[in-house]
Amino acid sequence: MSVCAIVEADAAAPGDDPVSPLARVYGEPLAQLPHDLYIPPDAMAVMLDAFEGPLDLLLYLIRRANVNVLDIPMAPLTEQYLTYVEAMRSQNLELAADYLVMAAMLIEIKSRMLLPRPKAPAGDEAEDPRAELVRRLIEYEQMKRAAYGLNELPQAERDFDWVEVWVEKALLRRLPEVSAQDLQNAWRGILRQAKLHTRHLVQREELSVREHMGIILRRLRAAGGFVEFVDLFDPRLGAPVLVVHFLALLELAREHLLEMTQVEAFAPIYLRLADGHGDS
Amino acid sequence: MDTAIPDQPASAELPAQPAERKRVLEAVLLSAREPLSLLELRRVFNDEIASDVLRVLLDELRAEWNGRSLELLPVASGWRFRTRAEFMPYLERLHPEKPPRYSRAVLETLAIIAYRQPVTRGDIEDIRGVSVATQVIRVLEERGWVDVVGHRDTPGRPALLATTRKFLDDLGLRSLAELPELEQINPTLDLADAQQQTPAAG
Amino acid sequence: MDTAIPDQPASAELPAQPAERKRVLEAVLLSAREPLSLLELRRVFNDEIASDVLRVLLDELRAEWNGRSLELLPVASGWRFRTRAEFMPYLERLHPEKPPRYSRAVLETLAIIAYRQPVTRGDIEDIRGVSVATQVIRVLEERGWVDVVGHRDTPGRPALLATTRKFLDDLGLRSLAELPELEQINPTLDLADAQQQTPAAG
Repeated sequence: MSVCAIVEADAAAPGDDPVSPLARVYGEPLAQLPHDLYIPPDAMAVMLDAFEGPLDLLLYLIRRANVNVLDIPMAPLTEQYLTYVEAMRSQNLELAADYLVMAAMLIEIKSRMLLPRPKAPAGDEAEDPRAELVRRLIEYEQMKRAAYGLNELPQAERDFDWVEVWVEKALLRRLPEVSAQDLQNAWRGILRQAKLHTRHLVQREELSVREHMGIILRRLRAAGGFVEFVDLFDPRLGAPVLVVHFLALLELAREHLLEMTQVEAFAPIYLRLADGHGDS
Repeated sequence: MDTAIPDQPASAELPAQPAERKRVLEAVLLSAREPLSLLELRRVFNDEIASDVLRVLLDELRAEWNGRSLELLPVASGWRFRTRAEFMPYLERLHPEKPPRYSRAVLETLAIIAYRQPVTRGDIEDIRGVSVATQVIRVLEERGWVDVVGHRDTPGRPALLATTRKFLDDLGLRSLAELPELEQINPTLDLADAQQQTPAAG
Repeated sequence: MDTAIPDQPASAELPAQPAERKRVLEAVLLSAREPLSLLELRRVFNDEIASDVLRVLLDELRAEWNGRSLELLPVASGWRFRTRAEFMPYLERLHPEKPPRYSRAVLETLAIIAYRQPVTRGDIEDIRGVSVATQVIRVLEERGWVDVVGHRDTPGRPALLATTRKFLDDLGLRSLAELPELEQINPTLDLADAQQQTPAAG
């Protein structure tokens, strides 16, 4: 509250008498407050919203007065600032404490300016009471402009959209992978069930025979279920393959999967699918 | 106290040329998260383009994308771009999913067909001791790993199943002989014990 | 809806021709949800393409899209397609809800975090000279532009705020070094005039 008392006392004079200079700025008398210091009461709420805080308000005032930030005329600046703050207050606007804290700081600086500066250690310049304020004003001004610069950059959703084309997962049909090892494990699983009879034992050689059984059956089906014996054997495959092939043929006959017929000795031998069905 | 908002982007007037209109359609469709209906696409042009004109533009745009990385499709709720199927395997590499696995029933059935071919469904059931669902064999047939190579000349003429060349190819085998050798089971040996043995090296 | 699913898509072998490789890159980049790093893009080709070769392909692909509806952009976390600014007015017609425009409080807070990071809320208040509403920081956190990266070891252990990778991505920047340069505030400069000037480009 003491801050407010000072504010009122100080705010009484300026503006009322436009003739007497408020201050001298670089030797030039500052005769009156800038015109825009007059704030219509209705505009006060807008004003308060317009400033981002006391530093923002101070920068505005400094700009209006066209003064050097490094050489702020503290007296008129403080007067103007307090006028604003008081105007805001008189409109019963809830004034952020930050504004009042700044008011106190300005008044303190102003009074320190009036006092003789303490002697600085040899070689050092005496510190200007305004230094801290100036540092803060410059830093804030810099960040204010940086904010402006950031806002100028193209921004996702505001200035462009990211592209994200629809991907239909179903387009990729994932199939389970199976390795030969999996099959061996599956076979062991079957063994584990102990359902397997000993007659089902399979050996490596038999497997080749079984493969050729399938090959012969496919051949026969493709040929309409009927083929001449010699056509089944391609000598180029070599003796071992031919033997396996022949064993497969015998096994098929034994399992009654095909019939072998020969009209007379040395006549062509024909093979016929036992089910009589070919593809054609 | 200007709030530092940059200039509005260029105004969205109706482009005069069909080519420019297609660029607009392309931009809108490529960044849309959902299919866009004709109604919505017309709204993009402030309803200044008739639906039939728009449809022609869409067909042209679709043709322009032919053979490229995406395809423009009319779907139930409108038009949308989608990635072409041939590029899916590449996309898949970015987010690999665990491949699905076949059930034990499928694997055992496949093992029996592979090692005991040609076999009937009845044979498989005898060995596994359980009935084999049609679905199980169909899975293997659809995969192209198993097919019918004949019929056994017994009542009911059951189909004989065998593995295919594709089965060998997909498993990286040159012939069935390259399947892992099965354990030599001594008939007098307890099967459970046999299970513990290391399989003989192929 | 003609979504007939084709048979197994072709396997994803390394395409021989640069043109085909670019089609793959295009397909992958257009359908990605996030920017894709060089590392990820190499994975698309099973790491069979060297990074520098990939970079050349990306530059070429970028050039191919010049003047079209999209642009391919390198951002902080990788490469991504975005719509060109000139098409935004059309896109906005589909989304009548206004895109986010931030208050000065939010923008100044963002600038302080971006240029002075990591900072505490107290640091921000010191620079701005006013208290910072929780809401202001929450807006930035919800946008995914700012997050807490630690705590300062002082009483109260205040949270340290920093900008995120998404912040850089969304502003089309590859790193903080690409932020517009801070202006040197010339104290003797007439501030009223300075205010009217366009900020110097970074």
